[in-house]
Amino acid sequence: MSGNYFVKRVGQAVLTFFATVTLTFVLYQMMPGGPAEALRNVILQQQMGSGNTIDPARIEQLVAQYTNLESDAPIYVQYYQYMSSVFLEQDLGESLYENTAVTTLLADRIPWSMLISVYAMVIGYTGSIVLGAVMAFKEKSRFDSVSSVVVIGLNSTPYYVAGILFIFFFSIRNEFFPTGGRVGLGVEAGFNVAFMQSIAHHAALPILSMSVLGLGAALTMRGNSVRVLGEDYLRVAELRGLRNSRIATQYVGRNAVLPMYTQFMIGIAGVLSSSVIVEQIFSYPGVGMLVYEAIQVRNYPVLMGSLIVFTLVTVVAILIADLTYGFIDPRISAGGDNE
Amino acid sequence: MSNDQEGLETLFDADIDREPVPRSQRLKRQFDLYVAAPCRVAMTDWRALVGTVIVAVFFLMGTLGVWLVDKPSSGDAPVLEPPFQNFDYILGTDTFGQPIGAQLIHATPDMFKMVIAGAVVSVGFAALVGVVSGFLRGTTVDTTLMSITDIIITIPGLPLVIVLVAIFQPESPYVIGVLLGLDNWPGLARTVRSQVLSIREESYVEASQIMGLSTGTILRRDVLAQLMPYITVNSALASRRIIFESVGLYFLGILPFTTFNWGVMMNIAYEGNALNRPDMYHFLTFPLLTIFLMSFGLVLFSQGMDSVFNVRLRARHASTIDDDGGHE
Amino acid sequence: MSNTETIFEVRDLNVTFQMNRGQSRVVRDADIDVARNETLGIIGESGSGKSMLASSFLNAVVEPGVTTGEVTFYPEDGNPVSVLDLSDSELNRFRWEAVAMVFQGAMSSFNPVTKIRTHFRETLQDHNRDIPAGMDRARDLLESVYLDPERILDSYAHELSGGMKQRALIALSLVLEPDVLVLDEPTAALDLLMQRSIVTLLRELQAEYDLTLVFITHDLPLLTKLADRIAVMYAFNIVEIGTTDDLLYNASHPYTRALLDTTPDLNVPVDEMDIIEGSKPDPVDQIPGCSYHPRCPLADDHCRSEEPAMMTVRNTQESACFYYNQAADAVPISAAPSHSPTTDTATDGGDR
Amino acid sequence: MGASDPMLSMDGVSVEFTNGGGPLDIFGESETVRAVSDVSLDLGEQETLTLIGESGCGKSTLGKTAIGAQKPTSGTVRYRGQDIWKAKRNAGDVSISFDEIRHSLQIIHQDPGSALNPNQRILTSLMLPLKKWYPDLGREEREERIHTLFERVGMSPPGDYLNRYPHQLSGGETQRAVLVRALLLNPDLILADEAISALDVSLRVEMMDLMLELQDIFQTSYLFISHDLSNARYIAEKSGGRIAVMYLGEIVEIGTVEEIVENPQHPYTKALQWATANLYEDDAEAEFPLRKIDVPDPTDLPAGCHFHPRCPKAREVCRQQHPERVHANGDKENYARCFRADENHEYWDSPEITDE
Repeated sequence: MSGNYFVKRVGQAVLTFFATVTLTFVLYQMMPGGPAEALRNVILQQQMGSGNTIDPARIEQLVAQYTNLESDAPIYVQYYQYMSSVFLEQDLGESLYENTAVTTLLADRIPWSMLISVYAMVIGYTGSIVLGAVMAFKEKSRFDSVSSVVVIGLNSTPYYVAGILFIFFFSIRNEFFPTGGRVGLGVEAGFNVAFMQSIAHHAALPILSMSVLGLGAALTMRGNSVRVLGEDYLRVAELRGLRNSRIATQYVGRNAVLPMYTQFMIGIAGVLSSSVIVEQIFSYPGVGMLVYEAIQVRNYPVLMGSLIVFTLVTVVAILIADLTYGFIDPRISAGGDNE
Repeated sequence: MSNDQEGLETLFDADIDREPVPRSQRLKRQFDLYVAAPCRVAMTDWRALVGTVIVAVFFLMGTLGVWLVDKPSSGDAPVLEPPFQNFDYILGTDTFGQPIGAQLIHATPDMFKMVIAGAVVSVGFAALVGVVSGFLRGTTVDTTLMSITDIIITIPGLPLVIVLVAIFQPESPYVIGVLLGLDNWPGLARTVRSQVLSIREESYVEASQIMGLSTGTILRRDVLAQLMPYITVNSALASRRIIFESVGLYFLGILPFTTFNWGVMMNIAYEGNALNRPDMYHFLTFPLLTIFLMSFGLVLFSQGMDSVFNVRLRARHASTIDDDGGHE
Repeated sequence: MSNTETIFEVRDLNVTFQMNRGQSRVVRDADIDVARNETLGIIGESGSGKSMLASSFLNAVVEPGVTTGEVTFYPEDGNPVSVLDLSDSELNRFRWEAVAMVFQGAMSSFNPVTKIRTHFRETLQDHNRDIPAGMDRARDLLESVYLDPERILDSYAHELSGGMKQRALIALSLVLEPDVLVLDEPTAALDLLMQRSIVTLLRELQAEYDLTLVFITHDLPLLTKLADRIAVMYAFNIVEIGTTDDLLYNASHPYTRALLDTTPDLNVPVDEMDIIEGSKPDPVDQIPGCSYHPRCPLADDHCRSEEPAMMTVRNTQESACFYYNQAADAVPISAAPSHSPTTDTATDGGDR
Repeated sequence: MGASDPMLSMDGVSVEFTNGGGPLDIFGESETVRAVSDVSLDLGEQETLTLIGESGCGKSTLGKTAIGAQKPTSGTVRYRGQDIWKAKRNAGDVSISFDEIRHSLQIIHQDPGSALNPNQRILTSLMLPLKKWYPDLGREEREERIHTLFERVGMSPPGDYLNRYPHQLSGGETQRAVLVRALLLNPDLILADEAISALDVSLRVEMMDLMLELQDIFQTSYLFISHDLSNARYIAEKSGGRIAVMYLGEIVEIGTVEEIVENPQHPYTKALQWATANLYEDDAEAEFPLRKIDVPDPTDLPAGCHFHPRCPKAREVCRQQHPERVHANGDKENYARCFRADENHEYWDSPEITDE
């Protein structure tokens, strides 16, 4: 892996991230009436109950505080200020409702969402890989055709539908799992068994329903394995009298799983995005819930902040995937165009 | 230099007794190759068959169905009528007394509009970018397009769509479809590009270039024809994705409730605590089943298309080509 | 074979595939003996069944092919091994330890994601060999195929040229010191220069490591530079077998003669080069009688109705033709010198 | 265009490929491979030139440069006196349009499996170029021509073949269909890039004979590429053409069949000859004609004569000097790039290379 490639890839990632932050800035500007007008409406609505009138200067001040935008400044100054507060001060503005920085809110929630996303991906992919490999090994058997239909069926079930069904069967009909929350009431937080158990108990259903997203990989794995099974090197390995276990892991497994690696890393980001819907179903207080709540009240700074953070996670996941791929697949030489 | 040589003249002037193929026979052959043979292939592949039937049924629902079944409105019928009791509302009614079957049917046209807009944007755009970029490999156009694609590929689609929806509150199904299609194209464009690159390596493309065929002909005949299976399969998959996402967003209540939609029905049922009320089960179950069926149909259809596009299978099922299979 | 010891004995070998349009017999009733330390060449056009015959030496016909008959291996010491009756684990030991095989797809014979070194190590390991000693042997072998051992061991397959990969595979095939090396078109995808180089290396390796070689190819000139004896396959069966000189100077099956005549040769005047008319036989709809009769100038009703068995032409040569005596007149070979330098003296297993 | 102009003429042609590094790729390292290096060649009407050499020696690239499918990095390629690439750019005084050049120079590829669009019937693949270049012919006449030629190459009845898809033809049939496709444009030159290598031995002679027969009718020149000296010799001798031997981008020897086959000057040509095994020649014990089996890395060519690391006759001078063309027989066109062809060269006094 050459240093140049490393620099190039990191540079590309930074550029991508920069582009997204710019995009959020553009989105603010594109709001009906511009950011100040849009926020003013929200703030006015919020203040309505209190009966206070609020003077325009105060609103300008609030807009600047919440969004890092001074709407009366020239656009390039606004842009510069916005970018510098995001990049230099890691400041994504402030939530309209709680007096909390968006970064703090997100930092609180991200670990919980990552928890369920990563586990969902790992479980979904592990299951898929095992299933796909067995299907390929028994290609054209009854097991293979039945599994194919089952996988297509599961694949046709949106993860939120899976979530609803899980709640219905495992929380309402049988109370195996809680219907919501991320930890039981009255469980003492900290590094203790009860707390960990409670976390696992609460995360189980969201993880399970999101792992449906990874299931399509079973068919990919099946296809890859069938292809590898037909390769010359596999035949030679058999002729060489190698152990079956070695052929299964080092030859079929490795060569069939490798092409799915990048897909997997990007998948984590995709799953994280889906948490918006899943967390709402399970009332699981992660970033997804935060986003959902922010939409209800048009809490724009939180929305934009989440978008930036989601992108950051994706950029990092893809970056890691690209940088490590060269290590696990020697054919992709450094700097190579991996098409 | 078309120096007309004598040998050549005699060769081409040699009168061989060949009856010209009549036009009707040519048309018959075209029909056999491009319509009849693919249909015969589809008949032999259960996935293609089932998939096509399901997609066709939904299509009929969205066209004929809307015309046959009245648009439901509140109080059409008793509230929360259970299913399979009354022929007029065979799937039962919801909490407002609207027949569920009619709602499912009337949600279909907008769904199709969304799907078509989304699939056109994602697959069409992907194909355009991928083909142009692949064909102009190594040029500035290629690198620029691919850099842009790489950036957009990284912006997570669903959160972006949610933000856009929150800001703009789109109501038109076409706009929603386009928004949902936006995050799908970059990945496809990359794969299309790499496919174009490998097609370009084939000798027959080089031969076409050397024979001086126009770029348009080469793109159409050699490149797109080869990409068609891929594009079709992905259109079906993109459609499924758009259905999933739009229904999900309606279900969450993020998209405005201005139209009949399976997701809206699910939302109302779910918010009405349907999971705990057996008398409401059907209100939640039928939209769920509908989504499942449509998606199942699309996946099967996309897999079946693989064999329909397979030229070997088509040739075997064509009646105007004799396939003795012995030429391997 | 008269006075040499047999290492492989094949009797009534049949390989069949079940196809949509019927049963496909790609090897029919083949009988052949391989002598210890000889080089046996098997020649045939593509689709003549020669690869299947080769694979059956290791009971390695690809699924869903079915191999029946007898393949017996006679180790130097110990009891004869019936190859087709070996259990899976016995077969795993038999392969590469007794008989190794280098085949057509050698270009992609290596696991693309592991280094060449790993291939040597895992082979030694799975056959319970001493690894340091085995790796020393590997280095010797790589050197004897004109490769730089350390460089090659540290490479991945995609970093090597086709000729290098093929030579590395030959080295790998010898790392467990097998008695027999079966080579199925090992040079087909390579340049002529590399092909001839590899054939030269194989001769050196055979002498150095006391190998028995079975070399399958469609390239007759190349084969004559290596083989002691040659078996000719046509339409899924062996039609002639004899020493290399027997075949070159005294071929007695019309197909062999036609093959010799159509082989491009730098010394033959171009106007005298010829082609074999007619098309290849079909493995499913097999015709009655001699399979070569539709293309044979000697064919008569006898040939069309009855399939000729192997007839002894001389003690080193057999031919499956009723009219092996007349073949020389019916199918003249333009390139052949008027008399053979060795025919008169060659009475046993070849010229060495 | 002058009457004495050869049909095709290449002058000082070099082709370089740069690996990696697009225009925006600032950091990427790039490697340059010189696939063709300073080649000059003329090809007359109805002439056949055969290029031989190992894979990777640049013979395909040179062939594609000759028919204007590959742009040379330097040097010129002229068709009847007209610079092809100037015609393409429409620069200067264009006497022959690029369109005309384009359809006069055709190709037959090596791999029958990918030579025809798999999604089109053979007829469609053959009709398209005809339609493009003979727009005034009616559909009937176009089909007529295709049918006539199919009969001529022995694919009869043509209708049976033309309505099939490429996968339904055998390798030999595909190559004949491709030959017909090229000939339909009535080209002046056909590049046959290993066009027979993928065929069975027994079909090769047949295909070569067919090509030569049609050469007479169509008055076409061939640039015939092969890695097999015996095929090269067959086609060259039957057509009375020359053979050029390529090694690492250069033509190291060029001459008539007698010169190349009977009396090769260059040690590399001798090695190729050794590689072309003859049935009735007991050269089994012949000395190995190379010091190294593998071709050196083309991105890092050896200094001096590129062949010296493998050459059994190499001497010190071969390490230092790059041999120029030596016209041994006083012939103006044929030459060998080897000091040994020059009886008076300092080579003969130079010390032999001891193995590194």
